[in-house]
Parts: sequence; C-alpha cells; structure tokens
Amino acid sequence: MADLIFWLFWGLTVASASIVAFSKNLIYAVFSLLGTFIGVAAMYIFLNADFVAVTQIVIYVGGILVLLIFGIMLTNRITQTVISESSFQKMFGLTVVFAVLIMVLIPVLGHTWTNGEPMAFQETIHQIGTLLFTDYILLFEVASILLLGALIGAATLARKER
Amino acid sequence: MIESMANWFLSLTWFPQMELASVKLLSVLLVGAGLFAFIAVNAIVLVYVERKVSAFMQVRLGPMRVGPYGTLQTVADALKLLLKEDIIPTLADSILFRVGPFIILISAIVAFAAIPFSPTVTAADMSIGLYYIVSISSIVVVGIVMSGWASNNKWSLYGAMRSAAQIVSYEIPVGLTLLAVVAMAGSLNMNEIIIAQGGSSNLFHWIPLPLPNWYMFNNPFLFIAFFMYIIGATAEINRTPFDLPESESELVAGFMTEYSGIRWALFFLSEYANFTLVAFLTAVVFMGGWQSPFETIFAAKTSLLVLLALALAWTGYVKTKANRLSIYPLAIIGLSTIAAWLFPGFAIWITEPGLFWIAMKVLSLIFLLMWFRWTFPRLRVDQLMYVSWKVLMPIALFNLIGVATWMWLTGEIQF
Amino acid sequence: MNYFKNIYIAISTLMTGMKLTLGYFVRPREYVTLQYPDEVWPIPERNIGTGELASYNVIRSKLHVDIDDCIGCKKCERACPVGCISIDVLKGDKGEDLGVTKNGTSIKLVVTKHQIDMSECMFCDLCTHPCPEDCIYMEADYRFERNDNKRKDVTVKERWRDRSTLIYDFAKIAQEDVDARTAKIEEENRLKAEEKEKAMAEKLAAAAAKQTAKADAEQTQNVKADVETTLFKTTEGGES
Amino acid sequence: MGRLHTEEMILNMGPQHPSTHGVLRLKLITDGEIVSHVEPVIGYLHRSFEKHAENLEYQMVSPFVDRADYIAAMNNGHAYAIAVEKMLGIELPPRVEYIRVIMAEFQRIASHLIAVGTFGLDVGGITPFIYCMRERELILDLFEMASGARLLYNYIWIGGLAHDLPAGWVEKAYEFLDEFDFHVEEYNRILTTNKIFIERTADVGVLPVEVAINYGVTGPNLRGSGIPFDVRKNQPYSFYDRFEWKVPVGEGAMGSVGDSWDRYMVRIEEMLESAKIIRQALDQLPAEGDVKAAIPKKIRPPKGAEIYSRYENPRGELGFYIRSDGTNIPTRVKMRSPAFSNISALNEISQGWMMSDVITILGSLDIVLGEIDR
Repeated sequence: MADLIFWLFWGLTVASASIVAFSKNLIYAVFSLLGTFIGVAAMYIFLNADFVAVTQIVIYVGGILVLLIFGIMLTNRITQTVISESSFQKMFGLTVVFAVLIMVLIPVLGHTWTNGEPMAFQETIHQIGTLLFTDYILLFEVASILLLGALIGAATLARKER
Repeated sequence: MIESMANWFLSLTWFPQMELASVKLLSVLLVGAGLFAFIAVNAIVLVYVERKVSAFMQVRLGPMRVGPYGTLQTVADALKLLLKEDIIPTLADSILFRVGPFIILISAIVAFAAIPFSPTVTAADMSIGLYYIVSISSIVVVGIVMSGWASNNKWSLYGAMRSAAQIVSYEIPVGLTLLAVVAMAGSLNMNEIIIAQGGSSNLFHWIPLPLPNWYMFNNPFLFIAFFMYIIGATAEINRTPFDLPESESELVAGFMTEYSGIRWALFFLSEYANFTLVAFLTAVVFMGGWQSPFETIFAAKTSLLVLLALALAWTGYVKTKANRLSIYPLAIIGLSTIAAWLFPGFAIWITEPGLFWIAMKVLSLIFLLMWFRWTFPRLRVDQLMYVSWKVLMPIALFNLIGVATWMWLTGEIQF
Repeated sequence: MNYFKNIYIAISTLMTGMKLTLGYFVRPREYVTLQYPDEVWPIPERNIGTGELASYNVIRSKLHVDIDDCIGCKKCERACPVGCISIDVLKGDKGEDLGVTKNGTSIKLVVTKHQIDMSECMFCDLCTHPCPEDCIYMEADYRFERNDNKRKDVTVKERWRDRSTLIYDFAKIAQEDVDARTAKIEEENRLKAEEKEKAMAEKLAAAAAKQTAKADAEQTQNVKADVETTLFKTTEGGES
Repeated sequence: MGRLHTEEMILNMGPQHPSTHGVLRLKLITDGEIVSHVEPVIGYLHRSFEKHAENLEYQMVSPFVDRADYIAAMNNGHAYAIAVEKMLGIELPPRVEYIRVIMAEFQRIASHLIAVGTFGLDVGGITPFIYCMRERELILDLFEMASGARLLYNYIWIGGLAHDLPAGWVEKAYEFLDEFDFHVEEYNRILTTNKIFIERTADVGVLPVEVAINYGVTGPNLRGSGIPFDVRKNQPYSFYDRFEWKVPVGEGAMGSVGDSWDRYMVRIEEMLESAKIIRQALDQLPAEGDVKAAIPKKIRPPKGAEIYSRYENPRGELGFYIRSDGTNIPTRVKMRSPAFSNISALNEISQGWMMSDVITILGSLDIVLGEIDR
C-alpha cells in the first residue's frame, strides 16, 4: 500500500506545486499551497517522522498559509492582478536553475545508494521531547524568547492608538 | 477485523490474489467510508436532536410531522437538499467555490481517524493522536476562507475573515489547555490518555470521593481547564456564543451565504462532524473516554444508591419548591439501581469500558453545547478576541504551570 | 481584581440564563405552539349579538352576507375604504312581494349582485356597522373553508394564483331571473319612452302645423331643440 | 507606526437582510469591521398613506392608520381618533376613555415585547425572542376577544369604540397582569443581566441628549438618554392624568447614559409601568356605558379647521396634522412618525462602531418600516 499511497501524495505535491509555480491567478497559487503542504507532510510520515509531519500541518497550513491567504485576499489590488507575462529574464533564470541543478546533482550522483530494508515504524515524540529539554535546551529557550518577542511586537502593532 | 473484511471483499472481485498492499489500501478506504457514514448519520441525528432541544427550551414542539415525533424530519430535509438546484453564482470563482466545502468536510472526516470509540476500535491508533486532531482541524480554516472568498460576496468574505481569525486565535488557548492534560498523561496517544484516567477514585489525590478519576476531577487546575477547553472548543467550531462567522443577524449566513442545496448540506455535515469531534475530544481528554465511571461492581452499586438518594432529594425539592413532580431522573436512576442490584449481568456491563460510556459522555457534552447555543447572545468580534487573548490565554498558561506544580507536589515528576 | 470580578459576573449571569432554559427543557410539557391543522386554538368566545344574532362573533376573518335580509341600500358599499363590495339592484315588479327582513323592513329592491372580493378586503369591519338590517358581518371562518366558488376546472396550483376563488357572490337570484327582470324593465322603459316619443311627435306635429301657419324657420329650430332635451330627460329617468 | 493605507468598503445591508427590521436598506461605509458612515435608504414600504387619506372619509382613514405602524396599531388608531375628536369637539363617555387607555397600554406592552425580543435576536439570543412572543400572544388574544382581529384592529373609532368589551375580558386582563411581572423577571434573567448581552449593548451607540433633541428623537430612545419627556405625562390626553405612574429614564447603570442598554432597559421598565396603568384603569373602569354613544353620524369638521395632535406611541411622539375643508374628506393628513425621526439619528450615533454594533444600535432604536415609509 505504501507505494500506491506514496505516489498519490507525490502526485498531489508535484501537481499543486506546479499550480503554485505556473498559475496566473495568485489566489489559485496560494490555495494550492495547501496541497503542497499536505503532500510534504505525508512525505514526512513516510520518513517515519510523524511528529514533524503533524507540526508541518499545524504551522504551515494553520499558520503560514492562512497568513498568506489573508495578505492576498485583503489586498484589493493583488487579487485582481493577473500576471500577464509568465516569465521574464529567462536567460538569467535558466542559468540559475541549471546552476542549482548541477549543485544538487553532483552529490546525488556521486553517492552510492543502497537499498536497505524499510525501517520499522517507531514513535519519535519521546525522543524529541527528551532532546529538546536536554541537548538543545539553549536553542529551545532562544526560540521561545524570539517567539515571545514576535508576539509582543504583533500585539503592539495591532493595538489601536486611541 | 477491517483487514479481514477487506480480504473478504477482495475475494469477491476479479483479482482475489491481491497482494497485502491492496488489502491494506482497501481497508483504509473501508475505514474512510465507515467514518463518512458515521458522520452523515450522526449529523442527521444531531440536527433532529438540536431541533428538539431548542424547541423544548423555547416552549415549542419542534418537528412533529415527518415520522413519529418528527424523527424523519432531517432525513426529509436531507433529501430535499439533494434535490435542490445546484446554484453557483455567476461572478463566483467556480473552482474554489466547488472545492471549499470538500476541504472542510474532508478535514472533519480525517480528524475522526484518531478518535477511540472503544478500547479496541480506533481507526488509527497513532502515537500523536491528540496533536494530529488539533493539526487536522486547523485545515478547516483554509476551506472556510476559500469558500468565503470564492462566493464573491461581501458578507461571505466577512464571515470567512472572522472565522479564520477566530479559529486561529482560539487554537492557542485550546492547545495550551490540552497541553496541560498531555503533561499529566505523559502521552499524546488517545488511548493512553484514557487509560491514565482509570484507577483510584480519589479527588485531588488525598480526599477519597465517589468520583471517577477523570482528569476533570483530578486536580483543581484541570477542573478549570475542562471548562476553558469547552469554551475554546465552542469557539473553534463556530457555535453560539461564538458563532460570528455565520451570525445570521449580522452576516446573513456568513461564509455559506451563497451556498445552496447539497453544497450547503456539506457545510452542515462538517459543522456537525466538528461538533461531535470536539465532544469526543473532550470526553477522551477530560472525562475518561470509553472508561466506565464505576471502577468495580461494588462501586457501581453503591454509587447508584447515592445517585438514587440525590434524585429523591431533587424530586422532593422540586415538589416543595415548584409543586411539580420531576419523574424522569428518578425513574431512570431508580430503574438502573434496581437492575444493578438484582441482575449481576447489568452491574458487570455498566462497569465495563466501551462504546456506551463514551457515547453517553459525548451526548451530554453535545447537549451542553446545544444548551449554550439556545441560551446565550453572541459576542462581538473584539470581545471574542478579548476572551481568547486576555482571559483564556493567561488562565491557560497559569493552569499549565499549576498542573506542573501539582505534579511535582504529588510526586508524579521529580527534578 | 476587576478582571476576576468580571469573569465571576460573566459566569454567574450566564449560569442564571442557563438555569432558566434548562428549567423549560425539563418542565413537563406545556407548549405554546400547536400542531396547527390538527388542533387549533379555540377562537375566543365573544358573542355580542342578541336574539337571532346570538352567534354573531366579532372575530374578523371572512365577510358574510345574509342576502335574504339585504335591502340593497348600498351603505356597506359606500363604507368600504378599499371598494371590495359591489352591489347591483333592480326595482321589483309592481305589487311583487319581496319579503321582509328579520327586523320587519319590507324589501323594495331586488339585489341582483352582491359580490365581495375577499382578496381585496382588509378586514376593517367598517362595512358591518352602517348596515341597517345587520345582515353583513364578519365570520370566524379564517380558513375560508366554506368557499363554494372553488373552481373545479383549475388545478390547485392555478387556484393559488386565481383570485376568482376569493370573490364571493352572495346574490341568490338566478341569472335567468336577472335577465328576465332586466328585460322586463327595459321593455317597460322602452314602452314608456315610446309613449313619450309618440306624445312628443304629436306635439311636434301640432306645433309644426302652427309653424306652417306662421311660416317662420327660426322658431321651428328652437322648438326642435326643446324637444330633444325633453326626450333625453325621459330616457334617463326611465332607466333609473 | 506609520499610517497604513486601507480602502473603504461599501456594504449594502438590506433591503433583504435578517436584522434590518423590515425592508430598510443601510448603506454602510466600512473600514474592515469599523463603520464610518451609515446611510439609511428608506421608501421600500411606501404605500402613500398620506395621499390615500386625502381621498377617504375620516372614518375610512382609520384602518390605514393602523397599517402605518403595524406593531402598535391600537396606539395609532387612538392617536388618529383623538386628533379628529379634537377637531369636532367630542366629549367621550368615561368608559370609552378607560377602555382606550387599557388598550393603548396593552399595545405598548406588546410593541415593547417585540422590541425587546428582536433586540435580543439582533445580539444573537434566539430564545428570549420566543419568550417575548409567547407573552405577546396572550395580549393578542385579549385584543382578539375585544376587537376580533389580532394585528390590525381598527378598534378605536372616532368618537368611540367598535365594540364593547365582552364578558370575562376584564378578568382575563387581570390574569395576564398577574403573570406578567414574573415573565419580565424571566427576560431579565436570560437577557438583561446576561454578561454577554451587557457587553454587547452597554456603552454602545451612546445617544447624547443634544443629538437626540436635534434629530427630534422621542419616546424610549429620548428617555434612554435621560430626558423624562413623555407626552402622556407632559401633555396628558385621554385619562392619563388620573393614574399613578412614573416615567422611566436611562441612568447609565451598565455604561454611560443613553447607550443601547439604557434604551432597552427603559422599554423593560415601561412595560411594568404600563402594566401598572392598566391595573389602575381596570380598577376604575365604569361598569356601564355605551361605547358607541358619542360616535358622530356624519364627520364634517368645520371649514378651515386644522389640528396638530400629539400622542405617545411606543416609539415616541406620534403627531397627526389634519386640515379640513368642510367636507367629509380631509384635505391633508400628515403623520409625524416617531421612528422616522429616530432612525435619522442612526448615522450620527453609529459612526466608529463595528458592524455588529450598527445592528445593535438599529435594534435599540426599535424602528418599524411601515411607519417610516408610510
């Protein structure tokens, strides 16, 4: 089953990602990000990273996507804009793309891939929790302070000046 | 069980010698279909119940025509909605308009996968069940915003905006209250959370009381958390007093203004699915899920006697205060007490965990939310945000610290 | 402190409301609504009439006319603000006994048409009061059940749109009778007119004879004009 | 923080909208949820009442008067009858006056019940509305017993009443009054003291006294702003000077004086005051008397006679200006409808509030479109 469902999610990810890239309508592009995010979450599950998968959905769908949708929906000019020219500076773009492709392909092709047995599924949250509070406690705290700062900043910005 | 069903189903088809993978795939599909059927039937029943509850609270009769006591009314309504013309406004974005309701419905159905219906029946008993449900229910926002925007109607857009803001901001206090429970149980797995709530029925660990060891009775912080979760959950599923996205006196019908027929029915379906989901989640997290409130047969018998005494006192109180005879609670409790004392089978049955108990808990929670809806006025947008950020959030944080302190005091965690 | 007080007030007042609704929820069934077509609220007892009008109920749902008592005075027609009553009367035959009303007034006119358009009626009750014979009144039949005008040749759907089912004809007199009476009256009028014309013609002839004697053209014209006006007046009087 | 550029949105609320109380259209200019301008567009229910009245005899006008404010039909009929009677100089038998007062106050209670109930509906509570309708139904039963109709009565005629009270009516009226206080207590429990309701209404849409007077706002809305002006008290007509009652005014108990909650509370208290008046009137009601004795056979006010008569209807001061040319048809009937003046203050008091508050304010003004458009 894993194969079929994997390819299903693969299709979903690629298809929605290509809509994001090629759609002339910004709203469609934003909404199809939903498919991409869910597809990526599914990829994480295939990688035995269930916690990361669910976090992906919470943060990217529940947070970032909604933020994007808000930004685009509530800006009158953007929703009405139709991107008339699909691409410009093609030469420069192609160069960059090829450069990146080569940079990716060199390690991929240089590596000797082996087909191992699929790992048995095991839960990861306990390890993540333990690691967060032992080895990575400093990073964790720094991240929380950063988020707290962001929270306070957002509240200050949103406050009415009456 | 489901896999054997899938095997049997495949043996009927043209290719009986399918590999294991397709059996699993088919069982997944079967589970999905089963959940969908459950949600559909559940919505039909709940709509009827809600109508009757609202009618009784408003001194009305409610549906009475179709079927005995109007029981088939919602079936008739569903049929009517199926037969209605499917209208898509000319200026609406027809693709997103079509997709929107399905995203909401699918996220509602998928979330049910982690719900434990009984000790043995859980569609997907995953280790991160609770987190999974919380995350999946955040997809609803996208569907709502999608359909609200696609309707090309200012009221829909307002509804969608309000809904998104509301759900996103209420996710935080809800998450924090759930976090307190997770800290208490030490697990995100739904069944493990339920199992952690079994055992000794000592209120606050020191005072023995005839109460089950559910998390809502476990310690004072979780008792507060229970009510806060109910408030937050009411807001997350857009019900009164937090039904701003579809507030009919302001926004006509909010994000579903332009929908009609079967598409509108999908909204309705997912609304009630989310409603039930929240009730299940509360029952699992705070009320011991499928566990019976009575631990042993003896406890069941004595508790029923205590309840019977309480019911008698209540009946007498009502009789003296209002000169009415409230017979129903007395009859129900009395009959079950007699049955528990006379028939040992019954006593054993009510002490066993199972679907019955979680269903009872879910139903009473659903009644509570309906009761809210038919009593309260609606909040304003800024007041809604006030409740979320300035009341629920601080108390939830305080609760979280309180629970941690409690655990440290009772020796459940050591530093 | 105020913050916690607010929360406390909120919770306690909300609980008060919930107690009220729960009270209604668990209360033994005392509903205000009924299953309408199966059971109906009793129409309040309200008899203000005396004698034969004892059943007269002020409930205003449908106009009814006791046509036997109608004397055709058209007072109700004039009182109606919306003009939904239309009445036609004919003079009875000479010496014909048209009966008496229950008040003892002898009827002088034949009511050939007493039509009430209930689709226009606004139930103001103003027509019932000027009636000298108390024969037009409102009935308590709010479902319009006793509608004899229901046309059988139209479907139910059409009937909803069809206003004619709401037009009530109270005049009992048959169309042939009306025709006969109209014909008779017309005949009479015609005869009268003819007689008058004959008399006029004789007068005219006599005058003409005089005229020829005097042979004055202008005077002839004057007389002719005179005659025309008289003729016009007689025909008009005959019709009324 | 620099000023962000935002665009305003023009929003058409109505004429088909659940809480515009009829076919009213509000043109809202909003910035997000904040409303910066409200323009009521009226006239969707215009039935040319005043022109109509110029072609009808005096008595024939009275059913049309009922239809102007269909929620307080009895009061409107009373106001019109008083105006014509003043032109004709008719003295009424005391029984007629007492019955009129009873009917008018019952109608005031019924109208305020609708106002309170729909106000609850506007802020989202459905159940209080049903409870209010339940009590209103009992009043309608009383009206049906007396006049035969449940909404548009045409009961109060020029110079008298359409019918006398039937046997048993007075007892039923007492019965209603005995239960009514308890029911008002119920509304207080489910709505008035409810924290959510208070949050939604207190301090919302404050109507300052000057604004109220400048716009000609009258009735409970003016009294909610703290001015104890009531035509029944200040220029007593009928027998209103014979009863003990007080004029409730807004005191700002939950917020500031003149907010939506005050306007609502004035209505609740007025219902209780009306109940008091009815009780006194029922006690004083003469047992005998012909209610039709003073009805004139022909209504022909003298040529050139004109009158402006003031009346306190549930929504405020209802005035009738009538001019006669000596025939049985009035030359001009002008109706000064209170709700028309009241709604004109809407823009002034709802600026800067949220969209939900505009609905709250509109509900607290208690308008009836039939009366505004006429």
